[in-house]
Amino acid sequence: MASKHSKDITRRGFIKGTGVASLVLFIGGVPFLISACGETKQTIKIGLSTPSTGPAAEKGQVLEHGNKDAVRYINEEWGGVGGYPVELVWMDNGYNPSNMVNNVHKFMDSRCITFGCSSSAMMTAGMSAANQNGFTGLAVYGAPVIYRPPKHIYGQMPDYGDDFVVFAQYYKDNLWNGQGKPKVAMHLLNNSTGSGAHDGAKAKAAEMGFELIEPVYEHTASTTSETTSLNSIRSLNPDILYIASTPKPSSVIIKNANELGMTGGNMVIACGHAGMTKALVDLAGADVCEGVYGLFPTVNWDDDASGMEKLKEYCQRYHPSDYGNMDYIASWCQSLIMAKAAELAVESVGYEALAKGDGAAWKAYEDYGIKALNNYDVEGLQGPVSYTVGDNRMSKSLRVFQVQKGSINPVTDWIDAPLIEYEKYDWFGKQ
Amino acid sequence: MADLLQYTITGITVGMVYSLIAMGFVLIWKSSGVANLALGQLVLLFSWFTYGMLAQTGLPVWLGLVVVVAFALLLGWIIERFVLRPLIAQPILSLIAVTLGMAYFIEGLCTFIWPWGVDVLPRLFPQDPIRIGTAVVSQEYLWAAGVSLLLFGALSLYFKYSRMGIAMRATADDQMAVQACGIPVTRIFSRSWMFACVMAAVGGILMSSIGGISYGLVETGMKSFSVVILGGLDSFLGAIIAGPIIGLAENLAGGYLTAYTWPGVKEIIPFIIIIIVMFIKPYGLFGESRIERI
Amino acid sequence: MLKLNNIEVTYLNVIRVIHGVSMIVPDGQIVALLGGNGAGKSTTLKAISGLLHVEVGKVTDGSIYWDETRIDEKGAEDIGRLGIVQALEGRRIFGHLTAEENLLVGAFNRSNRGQVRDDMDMVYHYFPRLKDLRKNTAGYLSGGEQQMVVIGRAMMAAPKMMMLDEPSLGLAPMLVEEIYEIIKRFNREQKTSVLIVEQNVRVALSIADYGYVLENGRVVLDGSADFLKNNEDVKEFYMGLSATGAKKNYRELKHYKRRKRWL
Amino acid sequence: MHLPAGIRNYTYAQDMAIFRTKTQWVMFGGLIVLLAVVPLLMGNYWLSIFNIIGITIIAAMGLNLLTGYCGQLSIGHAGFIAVGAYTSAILTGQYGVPFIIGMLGGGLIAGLTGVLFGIPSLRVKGFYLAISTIAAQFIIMWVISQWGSVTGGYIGLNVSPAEIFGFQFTSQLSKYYLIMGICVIAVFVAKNLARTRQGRAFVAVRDNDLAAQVMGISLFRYKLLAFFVGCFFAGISGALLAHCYYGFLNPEFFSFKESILYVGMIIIGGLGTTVGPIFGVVFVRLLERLISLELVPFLESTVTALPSGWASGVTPMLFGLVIVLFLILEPRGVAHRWQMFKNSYRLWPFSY
Repeated sequence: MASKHSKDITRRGFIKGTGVASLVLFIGGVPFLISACGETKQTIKIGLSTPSTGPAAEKGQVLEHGNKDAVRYINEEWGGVGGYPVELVWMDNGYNPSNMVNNVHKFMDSRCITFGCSSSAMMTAGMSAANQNGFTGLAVYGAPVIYRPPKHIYGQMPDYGDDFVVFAQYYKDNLWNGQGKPKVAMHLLNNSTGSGAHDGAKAKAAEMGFELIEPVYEHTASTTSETTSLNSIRSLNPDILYIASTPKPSSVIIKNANELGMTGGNMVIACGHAGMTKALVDLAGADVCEGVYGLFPTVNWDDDASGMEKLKEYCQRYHPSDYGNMDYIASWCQSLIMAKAAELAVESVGYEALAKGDGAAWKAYEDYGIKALNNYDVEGLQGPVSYTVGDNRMSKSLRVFQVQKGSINPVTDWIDAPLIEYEKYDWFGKQ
Repeated sequence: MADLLQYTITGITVGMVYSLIAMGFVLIWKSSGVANLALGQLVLLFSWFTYGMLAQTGLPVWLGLVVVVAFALLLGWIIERFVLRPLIAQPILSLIAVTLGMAYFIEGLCTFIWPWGVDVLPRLFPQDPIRIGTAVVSQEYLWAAGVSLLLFGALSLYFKYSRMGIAMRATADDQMAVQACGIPVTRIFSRSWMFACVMAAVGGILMSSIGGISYGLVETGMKSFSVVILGGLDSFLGAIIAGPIIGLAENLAGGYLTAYTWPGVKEIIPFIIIIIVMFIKPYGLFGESRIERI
Repeated sequence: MLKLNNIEVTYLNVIRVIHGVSMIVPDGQIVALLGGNGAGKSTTLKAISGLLHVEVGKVTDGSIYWDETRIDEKGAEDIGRLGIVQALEGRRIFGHLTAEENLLVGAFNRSNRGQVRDDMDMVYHYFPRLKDLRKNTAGYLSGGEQQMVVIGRAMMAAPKMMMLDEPSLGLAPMLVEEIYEIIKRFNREQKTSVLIVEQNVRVALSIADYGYVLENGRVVLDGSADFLKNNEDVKEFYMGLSATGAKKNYRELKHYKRRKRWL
Repeated sequence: MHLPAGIRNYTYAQDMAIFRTKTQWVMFGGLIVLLAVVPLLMGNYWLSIFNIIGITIIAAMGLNLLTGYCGQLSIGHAGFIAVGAYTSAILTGQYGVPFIIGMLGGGLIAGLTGVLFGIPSLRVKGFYLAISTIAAQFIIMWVISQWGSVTGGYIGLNVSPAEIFGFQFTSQLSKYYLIMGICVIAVFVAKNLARTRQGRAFVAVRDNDLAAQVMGISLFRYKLLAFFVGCFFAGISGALLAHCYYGFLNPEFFSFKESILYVGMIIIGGLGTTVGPIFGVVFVRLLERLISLELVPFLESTVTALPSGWASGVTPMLFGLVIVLFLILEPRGVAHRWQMFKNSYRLWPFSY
């Protein structure tokens, strides 16, 4: 029987068995492997989660690179935060909300003092855990919902609603010379990016003397043709076509609008800051995009700002393919702001208290770091950063850009967006 | 009336693009009964690969496209040989799940090689839109529609008359019986995966010419699921007809219904139509009904 | 000539269903493999045709030779190319293909189109009924017609040996006789050896030259068809005849129960 | 079920029992103790991972009843989970209903929605039916995102923490116990349902619905019942997701991709078994987390020579690769391997 038995363990069976066993071991073993490699350097830990894979990877990747390079810059050029190097705990969230929840817990467990996140969808997933524990978060891009009403989540920049309000003001002041109310048609991405702009318009359009054409039109991220919706919009003869979306769908809309002959006349196209990047011009073609307006809360690559030189240098060195992408600047600024706040907090409460990364440290970071930020200029790369009570937007400043001969040039200086207290409107974030 | 013309033309041309992708799905289903969930990801991969060949290495267009097709054939062979072949004779749902794993892998591969996530192909087709009466349509769409029709013709003839084509259909009915006839099912599968990859490549090139390369291609690939179901899982004719139907439904709904309902009704209406159609024709418009005898 | 040498078959590495079967199918002869449900008849056929792996089984001991070639380690296609063709149990037709397309699938491995044409005519000659139905979707044919398609499909491969798995299953007695008559004719005219698996022992032995009786994965009895036809045990247990040859009277069943000799 | 040698059942009650030997009782007890004790040793991060695993198991149990037992392929599970999540959130938030009632309400509404979209199953089968569930997913998510006055639309919806008899489940540990408690109940309900008359009818419908109908099994009743039960589980899972996991709801949380992943999970685990979905969920969820949250950042921080963008691409690549490899090595799912292991353990040292 013994000889017979040994024959039954065939090579294939053995490989199979070993394969399955090693897969199981791999899954079970990884945490131990990782926990065994802890370090005990004196660092300030900052958490960061970007959607580097999945449907938002086109932005997430760039955002990830900007943050990582900025942290390198901070450690090499600033000499860290108050003399302590910044340790970035980066975790991809794959645009998967349950990953984001885990990430926030991971940041808290690994004693980060704060965390950064880049999209509003992901921030909404993680914010309830963060708010509950008083763990401060900073979002690069955000819809109003993540900090209205204000809790422990902050916005690095004005939100998608502010985009619209600032553009409307600019339009009224500089472009409008007709009679009556200018008509605005909106084309929105079917998520919080689009709805953020819609919220801003719903709150302020009438007050600012605009006529908002309802219904607004929606598109998906995968749209390949918007000829139909634009055809309907054309018949309403709007003065502004406002697109709040990411670059790819925005480019489809602009291209289709161009084909339908909607551009070139009196109608103006404007894009919110999620869509206003180099990729938009690449995708739609420079000639098609000519004259399109856009909002953006940071400087552009060709601008003359004090921090620009180093930013360009680091980008060229580590991620040259991101050169010219405005998301890179935005996330670079995010890291600077988080580090600056940490520096202020270290000065106030000392390294020991902060590095504990417990509830007290989070509170200290929020009270003596974030809330102490006052007119920090972010090395000239974005609008000044200050905290005002009741408004968790750290910066309210936007600039209007225009596509001119294939490049995106600023046409205004910083314009401050007014605070919209959305929670006062009965349609907002129904509970 | 001008609106109607515009909606109709947009709908039909957009729908033909869906058809193109849908046929790749039908091809695999018809020969192996596997639902290829990695379809959208394959489209994405080939778009990027084309980008790599044309924009990054700067090959002449014709040579670049030849390389793309060769790569598609090779990849189809690899997928069949190393992923699906070990699973022959296993429960069919496991094969479907394995394409799901492949989908993740391909998605990662694209991110890995082309991390910037969005880009454009060099212009392959003329840009000027074409005017038909009062309606306007991008030229890329007309090209895509033409290629769709061409592929449809070729595939239909192949499956109807060629020895391999008939064997492919037989395999879909009963793999084991085909093997019992001494036919190498593996060769049939690898042939169909190779063809399907070429179709995904063609679809990818056309679609990314229209709207650039981005993750959105994956989602458009998924949209073709509904086209396939409406037309019938195993029918090329179904795919080529259901695509424009879905495209028309979307655009007519988008044009006429948006004012009366919530925004985004355009995306939903095809599903409602499909559910209604299924009550009347449970196997799609042109699908073969399952023959059941107890 | 096919030769099975004391083979063992195991499914899933755990379940052994064939415990040492040896048999011979001489060229040009009809051999019947008989036995009840679960005796291992179909498994033996699949072991020969190389289809075992489809059900995660394999030949774990012994050997199978086709003339001088060892085939128990070959794949189904290679075995098919050697001229061994199996018609599966349960009328496995390609339901969505027409009858003619079904036949064409059988001729897949043959490149000479003229010969395929001729063989198609030959099949129509054996099964005239199929000629009228050749454009019909096979799934909608009647059971008997489907069985004809399946056998015709096997014929189209121009086999040296044809293996039929229970061609009589679920068919009316008249039809069974008709089909068996055709098999016999085909064997005689084309000199193709035939291995038939059958539960319907009487009809199988009516055309077979030799037979094996399988039970619990073992050959328990073998001999020429005449020998088996007259064997008391075979009569009692497989043909439902009592020792006297008359139809068994079920009223008397209780009084006397014959024991199988081999148990 | 196979029993060790020498064990015989002498009563029907014994024959029907889930645990039939002392060893089984001991192992079950051990498992419960393990489930109760282990979280005390874990940080919030691991608790949150176990929480999502628990929540996912509940939904996967439902999908397994629907797809694994009754054979009705559903690729819209995330949509039904969303119905449960939103129903429960709205019931508790706007109407002040207690959490438990809200959760059951979520399950009920999700189940009824499932029945609605399951009606086509009376006509169509297999992958054709799948589109009806895909349609369900898209239509549900469309309604949720557009019906802003009730659901908050794209803005989202704040959800209060779960509360039972005045106790608020806010800490991860308390959430863990709540989720695991409900999860264990769900597993037992599913296990027992599969063994009853209904469960056997499901299997009959799966294996051949025409034959089942001829046997007198009402397809109308059992297919829709399967949809109801399957989606009821999804609804319960959704309610837990809303109250115990996210604390906020946004239509983007319930993506189509998630629905496909659910199908993947039950296939990897092993269809039509009770342990299958548990294995599948643990495997997929842990894999997802370990690769994206542990392994890749770890590799990136240690092996700095790697090019940029390396980590982001490698995450889904590894995830996909492991799924593919796993299925190639064990196409019948983890549950099958588990069964083989148990069999060979019992028969050891003999192989058969």
